[in-house]
Amino acid sequence: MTHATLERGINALREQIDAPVAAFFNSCVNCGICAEACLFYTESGNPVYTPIHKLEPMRRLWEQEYTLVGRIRKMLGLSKAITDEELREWEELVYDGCSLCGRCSMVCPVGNDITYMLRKMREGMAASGNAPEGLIGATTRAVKLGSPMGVKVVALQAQAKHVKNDTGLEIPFDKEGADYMVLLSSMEIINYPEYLAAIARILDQAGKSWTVSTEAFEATNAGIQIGVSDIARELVSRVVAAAEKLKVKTIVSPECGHAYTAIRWEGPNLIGRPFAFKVRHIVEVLDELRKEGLLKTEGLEEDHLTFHDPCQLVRRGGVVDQPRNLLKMVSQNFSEMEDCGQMNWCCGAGGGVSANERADELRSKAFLRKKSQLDKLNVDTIVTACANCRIQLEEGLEEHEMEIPVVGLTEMIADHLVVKEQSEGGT
Amino acid sequence: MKTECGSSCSTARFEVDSPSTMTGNGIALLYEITHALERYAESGEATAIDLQRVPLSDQESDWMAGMLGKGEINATLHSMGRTTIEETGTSGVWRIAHYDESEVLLGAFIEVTNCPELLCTPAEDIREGAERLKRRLKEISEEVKQ
Amino acid sequence: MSKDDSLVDVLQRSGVSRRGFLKFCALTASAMALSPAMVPRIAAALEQARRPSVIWMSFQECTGCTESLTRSHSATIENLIFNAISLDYHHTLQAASGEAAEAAREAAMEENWGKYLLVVDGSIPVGNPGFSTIAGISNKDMLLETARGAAAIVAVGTCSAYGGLPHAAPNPTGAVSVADLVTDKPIVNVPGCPPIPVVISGVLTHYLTFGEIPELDELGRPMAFYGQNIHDRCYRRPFYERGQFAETFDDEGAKKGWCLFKLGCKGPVTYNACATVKWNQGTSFPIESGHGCLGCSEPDFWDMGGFYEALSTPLPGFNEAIAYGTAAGAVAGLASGVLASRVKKRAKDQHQTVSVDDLEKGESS
Amino acid sequence: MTSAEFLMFARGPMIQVAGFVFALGLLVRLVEILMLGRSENLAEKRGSGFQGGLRTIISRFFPADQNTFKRSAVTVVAGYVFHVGLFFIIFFLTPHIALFKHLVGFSWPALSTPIIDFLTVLALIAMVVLLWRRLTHPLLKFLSTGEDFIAWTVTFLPLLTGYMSYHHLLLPYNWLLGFHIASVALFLVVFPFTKLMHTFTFFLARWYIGSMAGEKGVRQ
Repeated sequence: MTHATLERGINALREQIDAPVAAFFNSCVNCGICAEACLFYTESGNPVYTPIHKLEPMRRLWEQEYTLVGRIRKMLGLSKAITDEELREWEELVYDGCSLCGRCSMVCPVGNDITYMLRKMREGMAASGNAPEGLIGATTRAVKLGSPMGVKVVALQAQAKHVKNDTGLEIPFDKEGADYMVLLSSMEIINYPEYLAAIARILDQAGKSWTVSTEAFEATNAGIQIGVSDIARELVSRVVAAAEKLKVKTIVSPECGHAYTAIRWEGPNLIGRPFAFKVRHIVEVLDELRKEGLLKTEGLEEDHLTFHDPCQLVRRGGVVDQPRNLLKMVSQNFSEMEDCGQMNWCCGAGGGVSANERADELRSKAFLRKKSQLDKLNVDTIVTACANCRIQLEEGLEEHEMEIPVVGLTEMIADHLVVKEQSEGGT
Repeated sequence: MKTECGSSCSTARFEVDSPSTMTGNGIALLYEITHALERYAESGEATAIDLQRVPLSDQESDWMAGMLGKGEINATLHSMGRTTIEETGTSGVWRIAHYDESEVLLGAFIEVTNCPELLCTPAEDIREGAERLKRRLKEISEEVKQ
Repeated sequence: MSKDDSLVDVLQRSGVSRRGFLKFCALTASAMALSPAMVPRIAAALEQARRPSVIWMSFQECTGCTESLTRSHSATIENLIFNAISLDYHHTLQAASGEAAEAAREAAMEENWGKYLLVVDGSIPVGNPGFSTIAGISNKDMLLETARGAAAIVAVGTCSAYGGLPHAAPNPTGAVSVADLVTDKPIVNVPGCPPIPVVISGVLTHYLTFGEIPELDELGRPMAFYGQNIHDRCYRRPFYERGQFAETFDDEGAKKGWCLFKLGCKGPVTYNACATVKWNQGTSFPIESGHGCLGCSEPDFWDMGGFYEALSTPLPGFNEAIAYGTAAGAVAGLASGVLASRVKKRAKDQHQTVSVDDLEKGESS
Repeated sequence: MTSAEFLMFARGPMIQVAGFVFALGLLVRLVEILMLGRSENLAEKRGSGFQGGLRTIISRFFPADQNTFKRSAVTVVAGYVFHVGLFFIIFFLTPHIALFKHLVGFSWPALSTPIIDFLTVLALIAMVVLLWRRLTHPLLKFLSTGEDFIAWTVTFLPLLTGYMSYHHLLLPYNWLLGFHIASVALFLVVFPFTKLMHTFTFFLARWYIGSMAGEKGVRQ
């Protein structure tokens, strides 16, 4: 049996460094603007959370091994080698103090994609044994049990039964040739079972065929969060295998930000070939249905609403207008948050932070940013499209005794569906 | 006033509108003259400015002459060539131009004073004048006696 | 005319009145580039001034400096000044020749030992003494010998001041300046190729008037004449400020009298009085007649890059340096890149698949 | 050494060596980056990476986000003034254009000198403000390394000596021009070995981030 070592970590970093990383490190002038976009810095005031600083060991490795000047400097003893102690010190910055939200990458004047580099940095951290216990646990469960929260297929089947009882709709498991293969996140199965019912009702109304694979229903990918491509590949491969087996046209990523990034953008690159099917976020699917006129709603929300943009959707995924198009169908009193859309502030729990108990205190401090945004708005309900954001919002609001319900966008749409007349049933 | 020699000038003339041929020294000079006038009025301190130390374009010299105007006094000194001493229209500002025997301009000055020293008679000359006159009168009286 | 005559005596004998003397003083001040406020001091000094003996020697030169001086424009004033000095020896101007000339030099030196003013034009070859000799004496020997008894030395022209054209690379004769050989005497450099005549006479007048050399800059030039650069006093300066430049010698800009910087004018690094004193009886100076300043009063002006290359361009060789650097950089970069690719490839080859069981750190070793 | 000798040395051997080192270092670093390569993106694209790359090269000249801008206003404003000033000073002062013409064979119109002079004053002030920020602001104090101060110094010196040359401050023009060229030589030599390299690599950085975002359909 093997285990994590410094050498494996450094080797992983060597593999990760590419032309963009070199261009980024070459370009940084320590202006500090990335820090001003990072909620871990703005809320803590501690300069160690400056995004580019979180990459310092990797920057040195790049310089020492991939540049002429760095090699000379190293030979002259002017730059010190990376040590285990240093990486251990950086662990807190790289995992607890970064939600991979991507705000820093949006504001960097020279155009450094710091988030892209931090994702790579985690490869070295994990391989050298410097990943947080909480994330290692979640990753282990994801690989061994099929879900980071340990949710097994029986639990899902139990939820399906509830849906059947509540709505009369059957959850189609393992149906070959379906239009959509719906993925779920454990959080939705455990905390928000309404989501599954909402999907069932919407797709039923739209007349689309869909399915859930009993072999691969989990959408989240702990391998990406902890930063181990080998594990991430294994988890993606399960989904790809199921989709290919069932010959579905489109995989639908659930209301989860990083799950979308994992399957939509990293998936094909992890397995080394393009997908034969499409991957869409549920919000994208809903908006496509709306465009096709297959999404019929009635009635408008009375509540004053706002929408919390999940980072991975807006900044790392390009899904900005879709949720707004959908909200327009069902709301009459909608306000945007300050910095909404591409520059929206992270809830503070993404990128594996929520799975890392050690980060709880920092995470709750980071939430103060969201709180101050919400304080300015005075809304009745918050809508979002990511279960992870939703949990963090609920926990944070409870901690500050703010009684604002948080609702998933899909559920809200489902609540306003035009009820099908009996005669039309069964296409 | 022209500080350049008259007909022998072969300075390249440029087909340009006047503002662009201004070096900016003309206006600076006028300010300097104004300050010198004020100083003279206050403390009686005279000022002389050597125009050869200040580069001016021809157009600028003409422009300055126009700004200062023409005055009432115009004197010529004949010693080692001609020297013209004239008060400009701006009282207290004098223009002095020295020429040699072949009418070549040797130097040009602006003096700010109530009367340039060159116009005043040197004290020794006055004494000598008195001596000479006395001597002449003595000669005449001796002639009369004879 | 006795050697003990003062200048005032000379003037009075010429029938100059007191007003004439005042005029003379004003013009002398102007010639020395001194303020008109100095006139009373000049008058007082001139009343005391005695005729100094002057020895003028020419070495590696073209006689342009003497030409310049003898064409000095004012018949009256300069004549008066030169009447007031005793030019006892001048290679070019003296009537005597051969042994008589050398005898005159030796006599003047002996008679005025320690008091005479030595004027030198031309550079001195130190490579081979035979490159330039006078009466069988090498320039260097003659200079050193004559300098020993001089009160002060005036180096007229860029050759004697800085080596000038003979000194230009590769300097075949090993030409040097007066100051390179004589270090124990006050030396006034009056550079220019040639120097402005009234500057030469102005410096002589200064010595004659005050009996000492004027205030000098770091290059040994009188501050009064070389204190400001051509560019700062140039009447075309406003065009420079506005960014209006002649691009060629016959374009619209040239016709309109725009700045000649781009055509290689060295005005910004040239210190001389041309722009104010001017040449040819105060008619004009090179820039006024449409040609950029060559910088002739500066050391090594021959080697300061092309006369028609803008001052801000580097000397020849810069473009080549960039080209070689680029080529060398491409090669070195490729080599470094290959090295980096090897490191990366080795890392990939050594990759051990990370499983969930590998996430805990092993025993620290 | 007289001022003229110094000026000749600066215009000659000194700037030649500096130009050689600069070109060599620049090429090494650019080739090093490009040769590292990057893997092809296999995910289904939502937009054009090419367009995204080009767009980001332009769009990052402007602040992406008003609120981040406000939080780092001093850095951003002083940074703009300094960079814009430096750009116009380097590329639109007549003597500099003459230099580029010597190098590349063609030229372009210049800005009038008083404008450049004004920009120089602004740039100098902005640089002093940036230095002061670096020395006093807790975040920047934490981030700054010796290299930041070296880069600041070698950038500040040519600006200062250039300004002094133009105004003939303190020393004769020859010395000042010589120092100006010498300071540029120092800048050129230091350039490829420090973060001054961002002058060139920011194009690459923006291109990479922009093309990756473009393929995902993220607007930048």
